[in-house]
Amino acid sequence: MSNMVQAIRMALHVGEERHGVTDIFGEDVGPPLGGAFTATQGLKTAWNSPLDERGIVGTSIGLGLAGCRNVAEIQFCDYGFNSIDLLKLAGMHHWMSNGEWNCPITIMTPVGSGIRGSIYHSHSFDATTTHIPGFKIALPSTPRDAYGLLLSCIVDPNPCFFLVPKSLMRVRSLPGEEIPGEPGDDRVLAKMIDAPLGDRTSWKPQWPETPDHLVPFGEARTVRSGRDLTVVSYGRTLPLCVKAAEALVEEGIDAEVIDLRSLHPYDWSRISESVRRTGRVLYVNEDSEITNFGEHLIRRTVEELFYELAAPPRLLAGAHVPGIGLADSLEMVSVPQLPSITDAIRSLARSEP
Amino acid sequence: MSNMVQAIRMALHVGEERHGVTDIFGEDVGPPLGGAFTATQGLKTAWNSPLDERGIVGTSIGLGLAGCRNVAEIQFCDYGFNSIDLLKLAGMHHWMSNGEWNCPITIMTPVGSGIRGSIYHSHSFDATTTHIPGFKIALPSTPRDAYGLLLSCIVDPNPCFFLVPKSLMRVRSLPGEEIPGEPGDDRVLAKMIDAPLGDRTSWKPQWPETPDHLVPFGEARTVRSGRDLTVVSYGRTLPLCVKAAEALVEEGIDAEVIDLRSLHPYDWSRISESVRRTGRVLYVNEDSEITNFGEHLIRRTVEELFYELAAPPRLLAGAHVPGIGLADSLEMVSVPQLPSITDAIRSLARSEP
Amino acid sequence: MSTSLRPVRSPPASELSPDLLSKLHSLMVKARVLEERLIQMYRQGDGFFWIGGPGEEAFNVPLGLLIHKGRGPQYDYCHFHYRQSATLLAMGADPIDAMRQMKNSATDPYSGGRNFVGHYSIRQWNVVPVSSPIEVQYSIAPGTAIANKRAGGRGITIVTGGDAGTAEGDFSTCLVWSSRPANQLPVLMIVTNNKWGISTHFQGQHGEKRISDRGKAFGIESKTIDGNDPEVSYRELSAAMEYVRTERKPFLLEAMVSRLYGHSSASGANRTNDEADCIAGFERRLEERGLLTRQQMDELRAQFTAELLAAHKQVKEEPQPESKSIYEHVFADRDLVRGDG
Amino acid sequence: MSTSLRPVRSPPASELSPDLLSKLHSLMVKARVLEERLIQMYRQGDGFFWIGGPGEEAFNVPLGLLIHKGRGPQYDYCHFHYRQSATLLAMGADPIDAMRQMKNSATDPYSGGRNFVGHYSIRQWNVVPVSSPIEVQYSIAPGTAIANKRAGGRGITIVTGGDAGTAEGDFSTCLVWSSRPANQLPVLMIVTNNKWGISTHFQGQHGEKRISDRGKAFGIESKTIDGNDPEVSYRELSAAMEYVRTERKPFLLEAMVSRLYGHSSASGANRTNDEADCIAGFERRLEERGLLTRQQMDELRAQFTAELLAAHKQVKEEPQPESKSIYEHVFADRDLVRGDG
Ligand SMILES: Cc1ncc(C[n+]2csc(CCOP(=O)(O)OP(=O)(O)O)c2C)c(N)n1
Ligand SMILES: Cc1ncc(C[n+]2csc(CCOP(=O)(O)OP(=O)(O)O)c2C)c(N)n1
Ligand SMILES: [Mg+2]
Ligand SMILES: [Mg+2]
Repeated sequence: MSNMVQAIRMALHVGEERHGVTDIFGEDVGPPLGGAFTATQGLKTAWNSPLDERGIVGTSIGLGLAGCRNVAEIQFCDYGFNSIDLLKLAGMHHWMSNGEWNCPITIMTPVGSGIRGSIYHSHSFDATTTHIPGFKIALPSTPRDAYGLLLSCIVDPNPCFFLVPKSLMRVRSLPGEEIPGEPGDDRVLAKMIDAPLGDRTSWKPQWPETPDHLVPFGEARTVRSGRDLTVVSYGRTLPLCVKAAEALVEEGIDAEVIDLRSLHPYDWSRISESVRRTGRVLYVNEDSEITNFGEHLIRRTVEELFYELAAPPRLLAGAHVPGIGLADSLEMVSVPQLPSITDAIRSLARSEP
Repeated sequence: MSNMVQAIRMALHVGEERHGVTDIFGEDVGPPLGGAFTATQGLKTAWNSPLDERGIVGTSIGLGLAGCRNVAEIQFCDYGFNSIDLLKLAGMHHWMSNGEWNCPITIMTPVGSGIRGSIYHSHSFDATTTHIPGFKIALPSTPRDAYGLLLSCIVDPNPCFFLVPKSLMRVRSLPGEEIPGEPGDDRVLAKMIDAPLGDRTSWKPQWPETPDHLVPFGEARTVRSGRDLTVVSYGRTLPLCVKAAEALVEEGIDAEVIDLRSLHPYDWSRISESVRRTGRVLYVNEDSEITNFGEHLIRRTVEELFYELAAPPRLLAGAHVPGIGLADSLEMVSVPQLPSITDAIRSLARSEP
Repeated sequence: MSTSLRPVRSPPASELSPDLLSKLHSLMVKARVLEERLIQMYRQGDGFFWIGGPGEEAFNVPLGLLIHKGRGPQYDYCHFHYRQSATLLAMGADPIDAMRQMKNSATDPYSGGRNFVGHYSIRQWNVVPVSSPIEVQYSIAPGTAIANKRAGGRGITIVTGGDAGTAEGDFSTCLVWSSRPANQLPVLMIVTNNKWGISTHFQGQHGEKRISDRGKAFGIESKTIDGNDPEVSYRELSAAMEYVRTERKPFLLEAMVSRLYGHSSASGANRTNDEADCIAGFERRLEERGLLTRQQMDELRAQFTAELLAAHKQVKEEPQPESKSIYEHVFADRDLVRGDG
Repeated sequence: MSTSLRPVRSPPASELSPDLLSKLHSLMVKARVLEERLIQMYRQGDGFFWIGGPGEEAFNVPLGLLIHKGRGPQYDYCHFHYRQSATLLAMGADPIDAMRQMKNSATDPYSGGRNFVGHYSIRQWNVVPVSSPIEVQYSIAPGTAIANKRAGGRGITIVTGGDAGTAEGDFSTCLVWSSRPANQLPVLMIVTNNKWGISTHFQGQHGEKRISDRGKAFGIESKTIDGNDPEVSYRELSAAMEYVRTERKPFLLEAMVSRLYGHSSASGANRTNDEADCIAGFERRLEERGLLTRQQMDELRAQFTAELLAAHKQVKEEPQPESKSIYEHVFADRDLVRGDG
C-alpha cells in the first residue's frame, strides 16, 4: 500500500493524464531528483526551476491565467514567506477582475515539524494560508486523502494550497484505506513508481490504473466517534490525536476525533454537530499559538455554540517562539506531541466548572 | 495641538537627537517629499531608498545588527507582504543566536482603511504581525500615544512594528492629551514643523522641546469606563468604539472601552480585570476575520474567563474577502464602521442566553 | 541611444505611412484628452484617486497598435503598468470604461468598482488584471510566456513597468526566468523610464547608466529608445516584437518617457512644464511635414473633449456597486481561462 | 578568467611566502578533517543533519585569513553561507564548537542547539547569524555596509552565497543598493559557484555566462576566479578587499569551487569523484615545490584527525539544551550590539 509521497505522485500523474496538468515545477522537482521528498519522480511534466520562490509562485500564476493547470512546489513552506504578496494576488485575481479571470493553480508545499528540521524546515503554514482569501486549502493526514485532495486541488478552477505534513510522508495507508487501483503489495508499488537509486536516465515509471476518487473540499472525516468530547485536528497531529483517544478509552474517556482535511472551506457542520453532542471541543494544530487558525475555530465555536458548551473550548498549538530548535529536547516541547495531546484531552474531558 | 503625523515627526526627531537614531528611510521618506503622509519631513537622517521593500527590511536589519538604531518605512503595509520572511528573520536574530545578537529596529508602516485606498492601500497588518514572534507591536489611536509608542519602539533593543492607522493621520489630539512641550496653537506648530509647499531646499524645521514621555509596551488605556460590557479595540476603529459607546449611553448601555495600543506584548491584565467586572467583551479590529488577532484574544478570554462570562465573547472584524473595494458602498461594508460597531455593542449588551 | 548587444533585425528605414501617422496622432490626442478628463473627474469628486499615463502616449499608442490581441496563448499576453490607457485605447478599448473605473461604478467592466482607474483587465484580449503592487507582473510574465511558447505560433508576452520598480527583485526574476537555457521565453520586457518613482529621482538610486544594460549579462537583447517619439517607438517596438515573435527569446526595451501630471492625484496631478510633451513635439513635425494642419488638430482635440465630456456626464448617472457584491467572485465556479467561459 | 570592468589594482605578482602557504595548507586540511568528522558524526547518529563546505577550502581559508575581524563597524561584517567552516577556522574558531552545533548541544556557542551545523554566529567577530533561507543575507548586507562606511576606517561588509541562490531577488537587491550613486557601499559580494543547487545543475538555469557579469550593468567591479587554487584566491581576495576598503565601493567576486560530498546529508553526504579536490591539487604543488613532503602532510592530517576524534568524544558527553530554554531569548532586555553587552 502506498505511502503519502507515492499517493501524491499518483495523483500528479492522474492530473497530467486526465486533468490537463501541463507543469509540475519548483526547486529540484524535475529529474534527476524528483523532489526533496521524491513526490515528483517520474512525472512527465515535472521540471526544475531556478532557486526563486517568487518566480515559482509568479510563474504558476502566469501559467494559470493562460489556462495551464499547474502544480508549483515551494520546497519547504518555510521558504514561501517571501511570496505572501504573490499568493495573496493569486487569491485575488477572480475577485479583483470582478469575475473576469480565474487562476487555476495548486501551490504544493511540505509543512510542519517531525523530521528534526530545525528552525527552517519545521514551519507551519496553516495560520498564514487561512488568512489569505480566495484560496482553497487542503492538508491531508493519510495517503488516500492526499491523493483525493490533491486531485480536488488540480481540478478546481481556483488557486489551492496543497499542504503536506512532512512527518507523514512515509506513513503508509491503513488497511481499508487504500487508493482504489493501487497494488496491495508495497514492494510491487515501489518497483513500479519509485525511481531507482543511481542512474535514472532511462527509468520510466509504470503507473497503476487509479480512478479519480476526489475528496471534496469542505468535507471533514470523523476518524473516531466518541461521546465525551470532540477533538478537531489535521496533518501531523491528527494521528497523534487518534492514538491519544484510543489510549484514553481505558481511562473511561471516549473522544470523537475529526480530521478537518480541508482548511478552507472547512466543514463547520460536522464540527458543530459533534460539539453539540459532546459539549466539549479541543482544537489541535502545531502552528504557533498567537493568531492561529484554531483560534478562529474557537471563535466560531463560542459565536454559535456558546450555550451548548459544557467546558471552555480549548486550543493546543505550537509555542509562540521564533522557531523550532534542532535538539530533540527543544522540538518536543515546541509543538504538540502525544503526551501533551493526551493530557489536553484528559483534562478537557474531566474539566468541571 | 499636533495631529498624528506631526506627533510621529516629533518622536522621530527626538529619536535622532537623544536616542541615537541614525537612519530613517524608505520610499519617498527623505527630501523632497518627506513621506507619503509627510511623517518624515525635515528629519536630518531621513533618506530615500530604492523601490524595494526587501531591500528596505534587509537594510534595516543590517543597520540594526551594526548598532545603528533605525526606522524603516514600508510605504503602505500592503506592500510588505513580499518581505514576511525577512521580518520573521528580524524577529529571530536574538533567539536563533541564543542571545548573542539583538536587532534594534523599527518597521513603521501605515495600516488599515479609511482613505478610499482600494484594494492595495487598505490592508491591515495586525493579524500578520502578531503571528511573527520576536517583535513588539504598537498601534496608536491618538497623537500622544503615537509619540510615546514610537519612542518606545526606538529605544527598545528588539525589533518593533510601529503600525499607523492611516485614517487617523490627520486627527488632532484632544484637549488634555497634548504632547508635553508642544505649542498649543495648531498654526504655530504647523509653521514650525510642516514643510512649506513648493521649493523646500532651504527650509529647516523648528522643533519644539518635547520630553521623552514614553508609552510603554503592554499597557492598554481605558478610554472610557463602563459597567455593562468591555470593548477592546485599537487604531482606526478605536475612536468609533468610543463614539458608539457614548451614543449608547442614552439607550442605557454603559460600555467600557479599552485602547489596546500595544499588540505584543498586550495588556491582558487590564482586559481580564475589565471582563471579570462586565462579563461581556467585544473585540473590534478591521483585519479580515479568519485567523485574526481578535480571535486570539477570544481564545484567551474563554481559556481564562469562561465561567465569568455572561454572554459569548464577540469579534467584529473585516470581511474575509480578497480586498477592500474602491467604491464607498464596498469599503463601508468590508470593515467595521460606526453603525456596525454600535449594533455589535448593543446586541452584546442585551444578549441573553 | 541603442545599447543592443548585437544588431537586432533592423526596423524599416522608410517613413511610416501618412495614414499610420495620423492614426498615431489621433490616438495620442484621444488618450491625452481621456487622462485630462479623468483628472477633471478627480477634481470634481467623481473618483477618489487618479493615476495615469499623460506623457507616455508616444510609446503606449504604438505598443497598443502592434499587440496581437485576442484570447489564449496564440495571442499576446499583456501584463501592464497603471499608466497605459493609451495602449488600451489603441487596442480598441472604449474610453468611457476607464471613466467608469475612475468613478468606481458598478458598470466598470474591469473591476466592478473595486479597483483604481488604470487597472485594466480584459480576458478577451489577454490583458491580465493590472496590479497596484509594483513589479509583481514581472514575476508572473514568465508563466504566460511558457504558454505562448508551448502553443507555437507568434503569440508573445508583454510586460511593462516603471524605472523605479526595477529595483524590486521581481525585475531580476523576469530576467533570470526568461533567459534560462533550458527554456528561453518569448517575453518583451518594457521599462517606461520617466526618471521618477513618486518623488524619488532616478539619479541617486540607479547605478546603471541604462536600465536596459541589465539584460546584457543574461544575453538578452536590450535597447534604450526615445519613447517620446512615436515614430521611433513604432519602429523599435515592431523590431523588438518581431524578434521575440520569431526567435522565441526575450527582449528588454527601455523607453524614455515623460510624466506630465506628476505621480498621481496624491501629488496633486498638476501639469509640469519641465518635461517634453510628446504630443506637442509630434504635432510640430506633422505640421512641418504638411500632414495635418493646426486647425485639424485643434478640431480633433475639441471633438474628443466634447465626446469625453458627454461620457463623463453619462458615467455620473450610472449606479454604484451594491454593498453585498463584496462577497461575489471570491471563488470561481468554473474554469474561465481554459473552458469557453 | 578575469572579467573585470577595468583593471583592479593588481595583486602582488610575487609568490606568497612559504609560511603563508603552509598556513593555508594546514588550515585547509584542518577544515577538511573537520567536515569529514562532522559527516562521521551524522553517520553515527550524533546529529540530525549535516551541511558544510568540503571542496571550498582553497577559497574559504584565504577569505578567513584576510578578514579584519573584530566587533563593530570599524571591522568587517560577515554574512556567510552555510559552507564556511574553513573561513571560521581560518579566523580562529575552535573546531569543537562546530561539532557542538552538529550535536545540537547546550554548549553550542552559535545557537545553543537550536540551529543546524554551519550556522555560525559570533558577535565578537561581526559574524552575523548564518541564515538557512538562501540569499536573504544579500538584502541585509547593505545595512552593515552603511554602518561600515559611516564609521570611516577600513571595515567592509562581506556577503557570500551560492550560485543557484543568485536567482533570488535578494541578489539583485544587493547589486542595486550597493551601487546607488547616492551612497555607494563597501560590500564584497562573493558567489561560490559549485555549479549546483542541490540536484539542479547550473547549465539549464543560468542565462549568464558568468554570474559576475551581473555586476557590470551597475558599474560594479566584477571578476570570476578559480576558487580551487588557494594562491589565486588569496591574491584575488586581497586585491578585491583592498579595492573595497579603500574605494568604499562594491565588488562582485565569483569563485569557482567544488562540492565534494554532495549537497548535504539529505543527499547522502557521499564523496564524489568527478570534481577537482583543491587540497589534492595544492598538495601536489607544495610537494613539487619542495615546501612540504608527503609524509609531513600525512602526519598533519593524522594529527588533526586524532584531535577531532577526541573532540567528538568530548562533545558526546556534553548536555543537550533544556526543554524550557525555548522561551529564553525571545526578547533581549538590553542592547548588545550597541552597548558594551
Ligand atoms: C510593491 C510596491 N511598493 C510601493 C508601492 C507604492 N508606489 C506606487 S507607485 C510607486 C513609484 C513607481 O515608480 P516607477 O516604477 O518608476 O513607475 P512610475 O510610477 O514612475 O511609472 C510607488 C513607490 C507600490 N505600489 N508597490
Ligand atoms: C529561500 C530558500 N529556498 C530554498 C531553500 C532550500 N535549499 C537549501 S540549499 C539549496 C540550494 C542552494 O544552492 P546554491 O545557492 O548554489 O548554494 P550551494 O548549496 O550550492 O552552496 C536550496 C534550494 C532554502 N534553503 N532557502
Ligand atoms: Mg518612474
Ligand atoms: Mg551551488
